[in-house]
Amino acid sequence: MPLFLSEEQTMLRDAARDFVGEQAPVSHLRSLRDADDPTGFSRDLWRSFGEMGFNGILIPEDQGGLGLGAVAAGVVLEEVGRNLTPSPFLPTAIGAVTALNGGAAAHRERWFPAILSGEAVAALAIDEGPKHQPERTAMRAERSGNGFRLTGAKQFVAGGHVADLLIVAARTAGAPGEEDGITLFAVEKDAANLHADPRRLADSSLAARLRFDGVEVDADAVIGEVDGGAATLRRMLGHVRAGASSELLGVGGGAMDMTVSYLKERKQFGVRIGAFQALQHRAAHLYSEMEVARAATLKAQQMLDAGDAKADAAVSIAKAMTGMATTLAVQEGVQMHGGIGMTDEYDIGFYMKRARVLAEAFGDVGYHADRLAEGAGY
Amino acid sequence: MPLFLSEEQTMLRDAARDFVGEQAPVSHLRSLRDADDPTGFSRDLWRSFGEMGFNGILIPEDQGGLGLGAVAAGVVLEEVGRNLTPSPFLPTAIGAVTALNGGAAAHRERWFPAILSGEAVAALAIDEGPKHQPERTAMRAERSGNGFRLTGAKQFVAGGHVADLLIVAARTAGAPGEEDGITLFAVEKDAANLHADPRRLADSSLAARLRFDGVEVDADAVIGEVDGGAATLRRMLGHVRAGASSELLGVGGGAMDMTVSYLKERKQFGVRIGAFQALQHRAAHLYSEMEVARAATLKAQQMLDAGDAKADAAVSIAKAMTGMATTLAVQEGVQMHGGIGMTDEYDIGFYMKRARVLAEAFGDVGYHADRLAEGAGY
Amino acid sequence: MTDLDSFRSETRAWLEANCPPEMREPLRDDDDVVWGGRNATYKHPAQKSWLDAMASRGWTVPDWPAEYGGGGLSPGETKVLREEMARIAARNPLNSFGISMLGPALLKYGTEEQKLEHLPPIARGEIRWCQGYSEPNAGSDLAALATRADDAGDHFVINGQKVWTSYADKADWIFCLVRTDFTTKQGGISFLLFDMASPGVSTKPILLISGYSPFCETFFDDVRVPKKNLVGEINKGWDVAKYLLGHEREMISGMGLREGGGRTLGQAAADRLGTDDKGRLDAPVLRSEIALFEVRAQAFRAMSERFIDELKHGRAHPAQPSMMKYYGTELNKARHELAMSAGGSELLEWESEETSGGAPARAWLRTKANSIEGGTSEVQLNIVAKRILDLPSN
Amino acid sequence: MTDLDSFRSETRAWLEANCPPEMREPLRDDDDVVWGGRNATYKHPAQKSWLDAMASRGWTVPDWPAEYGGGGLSPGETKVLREEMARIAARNPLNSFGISMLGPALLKYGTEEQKLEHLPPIARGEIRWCQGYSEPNAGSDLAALATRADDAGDHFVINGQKVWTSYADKADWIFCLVRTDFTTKQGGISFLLFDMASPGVSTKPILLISGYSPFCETFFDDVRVPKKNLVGEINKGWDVAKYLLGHEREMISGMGLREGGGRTLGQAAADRLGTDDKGRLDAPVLRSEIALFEVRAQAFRAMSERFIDELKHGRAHPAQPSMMKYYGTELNKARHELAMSAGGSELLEWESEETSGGAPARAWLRTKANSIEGGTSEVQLNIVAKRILDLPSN
Repeated sequence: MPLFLSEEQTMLRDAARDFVGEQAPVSHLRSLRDADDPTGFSRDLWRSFGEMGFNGILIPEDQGGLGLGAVAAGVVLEEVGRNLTPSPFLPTAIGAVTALNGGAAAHRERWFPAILSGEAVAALAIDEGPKHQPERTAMRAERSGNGFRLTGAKQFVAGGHVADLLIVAARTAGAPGEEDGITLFAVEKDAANLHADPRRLADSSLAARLRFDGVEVDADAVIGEVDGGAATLRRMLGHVRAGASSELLGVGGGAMDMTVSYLKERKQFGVRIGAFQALQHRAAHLYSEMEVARAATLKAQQMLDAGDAKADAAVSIAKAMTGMATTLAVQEGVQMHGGIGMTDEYDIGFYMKRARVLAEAFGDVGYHADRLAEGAGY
Repeated sequence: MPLFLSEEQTMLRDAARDFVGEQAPVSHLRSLRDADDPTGFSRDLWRSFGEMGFNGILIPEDQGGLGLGAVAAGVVLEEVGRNLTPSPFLPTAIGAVTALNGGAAAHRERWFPAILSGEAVAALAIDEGPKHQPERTAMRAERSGNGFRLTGAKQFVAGGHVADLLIVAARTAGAPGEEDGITLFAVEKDAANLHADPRRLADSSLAARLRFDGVEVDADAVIGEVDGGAATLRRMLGHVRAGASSELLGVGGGAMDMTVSYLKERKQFGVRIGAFQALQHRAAHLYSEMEVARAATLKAQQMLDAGDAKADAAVSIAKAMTGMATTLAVQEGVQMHGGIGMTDEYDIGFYMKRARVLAEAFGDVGYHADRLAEGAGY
Repeated sequence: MTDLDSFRSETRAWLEANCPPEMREPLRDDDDVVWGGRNATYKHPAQKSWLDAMASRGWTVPDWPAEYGGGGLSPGETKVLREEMARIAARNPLNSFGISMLGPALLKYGTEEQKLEHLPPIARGEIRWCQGYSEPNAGSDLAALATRADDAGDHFVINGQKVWTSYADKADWIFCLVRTDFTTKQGGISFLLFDMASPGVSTKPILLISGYSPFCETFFDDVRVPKKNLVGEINKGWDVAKYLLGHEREMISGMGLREGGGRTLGQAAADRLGTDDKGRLDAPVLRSEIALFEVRAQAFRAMSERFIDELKHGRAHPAQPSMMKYYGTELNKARHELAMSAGGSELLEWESEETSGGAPARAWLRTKANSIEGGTSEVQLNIVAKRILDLPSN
Repeated sequence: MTDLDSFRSETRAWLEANCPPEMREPLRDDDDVVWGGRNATYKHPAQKSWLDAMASRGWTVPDWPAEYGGGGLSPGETKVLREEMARIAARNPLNSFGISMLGPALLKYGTEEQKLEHLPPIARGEIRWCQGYSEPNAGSDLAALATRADDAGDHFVINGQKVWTSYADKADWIFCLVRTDFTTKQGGISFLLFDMASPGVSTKPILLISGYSPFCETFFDDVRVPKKNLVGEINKGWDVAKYLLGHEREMISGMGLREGGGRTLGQAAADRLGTDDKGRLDAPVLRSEIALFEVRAQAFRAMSERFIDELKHGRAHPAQPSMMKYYGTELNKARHELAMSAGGSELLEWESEETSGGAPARAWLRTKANSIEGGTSEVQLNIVAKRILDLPSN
């Protein structure tokens, strides 16, 4: 398979670009922000995502979805990133769907229709500290009656305060740092003893700190095998990280495009600043980094779709590379815009904020670089 | 004390600049290299260093030296660096002298006159692996008769094949990694069972691999205390690393000056290439890095001279910073010279080679950065 | 005992007696900074008493002459005072563009009357100043400024607009570049002082990406300014401006040195993220990035010391402030990027109590302006290339 | 079974049978590379038999038409062949500027006669080519070239000097830019082929900082070249040159991918320096630098795959080779810097047996030319800025 979008994928990209660009450009984020919106996204827009069929990209055709793969999901997420669109797409249509695809049919029957229609929203309760370290999951899930009792805390759970479904990683055995003993749970909204404390983040999104004070769930809340959730978690994180890479690409690409346009317009000392060679070289370098990041992301997604055993490493490469490239894009973006780039009125600052949140989410550059080194035996 | 050279230090700098620039400019290194000189430096030049008084900079006045300090030594070494002068100055007049200043009078009486006159040459046998890690010294010195018996290997010993005196770190107790148990020895040339294998390095200097196959030394070969050599070793390394920083500054400064001159002369597309803004910005950035490195080095040397307890950390900052700045200087130097910079005929390549050897010597950027982090508790 | 030694022991005793304990705590947020002025606010009474105590000795501006409200100290004494203040971690009693920017320019270019009128109130923190340089469409290109001052006999009439006027909405007076001759570029600019309460002056805060509004747009509509408020010669304001920009750069270049609450970045990261069994920060790549950053930051600390020493002894290259401003601000941006990485998702919070309302994230975003305000990094590099390295223009 | 599948299994069987085991070993040094030519040297007989076997099927140039010595394979088949060769780590049978540079240009611009004369010997490794582009005083500025070709009826007479001619002292023929019209700049250049054995051609190797001499100065003193050796139109040689430079950049950009002996940099460093009890390279800052480098290097590997796929399908931006050349060469320089750091003092040895005569240090220095030859990094960035980003000239 050549390493560029197929015709079908290109059509999907065009559809997503038109749809997201028209329905939810940066001004959409700005108006939600200005209204201090307590949800963090527009439910109407989420239903429209459903109508467009986007929500079913990873849902098998026999369950009403499109049965497409990580590349297709990435195509949509890149447009979401380019427009800084607040959306539960990543945790719901990528995260929860991938997790549930690895579990019992009952979960899928329960959730897929509502996800497809854009009624339901999911959130991923993975992180327990300020940095992403899923292998160190410590939250306890103890046998209790016919099910389990969950105790512990999660944080940085995007949309966790409004999610209908939480995908929760907890430990039924083993110690933090061990792969075995992790179990994934599907926890429903309004479970007793579950406290969600939403926090507004720098990019105006809302992520919850969750406290599980002995949350009781039935045995059938388990996704996949008890103690054996690590594989499903890994697959889910593979898709989520690849998706976040695509969204980062969109953020970085959007910032770069804005900046290059500005370089062509803005005049200083009588000439367009894009004619200054120092800025030209920096812009060309940035372009190179973004192109390389784009290739790494598409490669990882093709490998995920092909079930390649090395896809996991490729995803780490993609997430780290897009983190570096997009961080450069927003930094150069603000600097090259000069004073106007520092103003809230101008959009480039929104790109900088979103880039940092996404670069942090599901493992930052350092986390993935370290992970690659460990995997490569050094 | 203000953080710039005193009048006396400036006079010394001018004297060193004139002397080294006239007696041993880069062409001096080139002719030694072309002659495949087996010593690695000119003994005549070394005697001239003695006549100039440079060799006694760190030797107390009552022992015939100038009784100056690390700043003064750095002033000379910077000129040595700028001219890429092959010289045993660093291991002998800085390393051995500092070590012997911390030991018995007999050693000083034995060696200082010959060092002052430029007759004797010393070498520092510290490294045991490809990277500098003195705290992991493993070489054994076992009690034997009235003295010790040294067994093990050293490498990267500049001038070790011709040195009259070797300063050797060996372990009389403890295990590699421990501070206690290291003892410093003054080992004389032609000791039995000592094998020196000189290796030509990339910069045309010669460094020996030494094998100690049970080298017997008297008890009075010990410098300072048995098992307690770590403090003297640390002081010696402080001065040697600061000196290497100054030499690096000279190398980087020389490369930068050559390059800036070239930017002013060379024309391309009808204009002098120094007018291209992208090159201007890179040159200005390089200048900034070199200035910062210069300040860090002088600061470390002033602190050494003041006996400041934090001098050790300051030296690591200086060595790491000069390593980064000078590496940038030679890389930019070769790149900005274009094709001609790649030719052996042109001098800039010699700067690149010397910079790498010096940046590696006595701990590279990563070693010192790591050391600072450890010292700062993170 | 030398004179300096006795000065040191007296100073130490005085500071011990007069610096309130609250003023020895690290700054925690912007409210802890004292700016003075007609409408000064003090979060804590110790701020006021500390300012007054220092001002009574002229020590808010220790090296200014006593007749202008300064301490009249020698360079050596000034250094001792700073060292003794640092020893007890005493806060700066007064933050002021009047001290850091206007003062040096007035000392050099002002008339005796101007000095006597303006410097003592600056020293006492009674008048807060702002700077009117930048204009829309004249970012790094100050010479393109269009605010006009028309000659009306004994006064000028000012019309035009400034942007990026720091704290214009809180300032009492402004020092301002205006065009007095439209026939030349740099030659036609003059340097004027006037009261922000003058009729025709209005300000509008600019909301920044950090959520703060330290800058304003400032509008002048037929503002009358007496001619005695002209600093330096008419049409020669560019000289004053350049001189002053150099001082601004010196001040801004100090930013590379800042450390939050006395802890280094690495220690703060270790506190938050923990260390492994070797005592190393438990995030290996981040640790290494911080360590390499700290090499530069601490080397730059030495550079700053050297620069100040060279300045004091008149040995600094006149364009060296550009290097300092470039390096210091880039370093400060890098510091905040790393601090945010070390804070992880927790420091992304924008409004929470734990983050004091998103202070770290807002500070991170605020630093992005460091390399823009007071002359962009690109402008500083141009200056270094041309004035220090003497690289050609073509 | 599709056609490609059956092609794959046939190819696999043929390679298995015909690729000698020695040709499946990683390249160890420059002598392991086969360049062919009239004076070809083979370090090992397997090099020759592998070349001949591949050439007999046209597989030294699998996608060239069979009538010119190629394999006549489709893009899909070519990819399969490369994959199958990679599977058994088969070496490239022939390294050749004729294949990587001249061939594509002749296929596009050559006459039928020229193709038939020159392409088959290239494919068989019988004629080794060199490139005459750069001249003293015309570094990145190719249009400034001064070597002249004067019209002398049925032939040209060449006078002038080239520099940086790769392996001119070992090459049989040269493809060369000459000036045929001195009244214009780029328009007056023609693209000529001639035999290096022609009277009047002389070469002088240039000693490099690595101690090697892969380049020469090349002198032409009244060299007679038949007019049939003109490629493309007279005075339109610049078009051919640009087309060919694009292919050269593609080739050079592959350098970012190289890995010594199949081990990654990090694994090689761990072999040399050891690992700690967590299995981490026992040099924390170096480890982190390598890890960050590997992210870029492996991402660039994907970029190269994408670029080749886009090229094959005619989707690549025409200036994309400049980006690839820039990124790939900078990456390769960084790789060797890190490899030298990981080698410590041992890899600084310049002549020792353990280092095969300083091979790593010499290779490190050699890479410094990567970002100069074939158009400097600065030139590539100019091209990307103008042709891809469409940034203005003023």
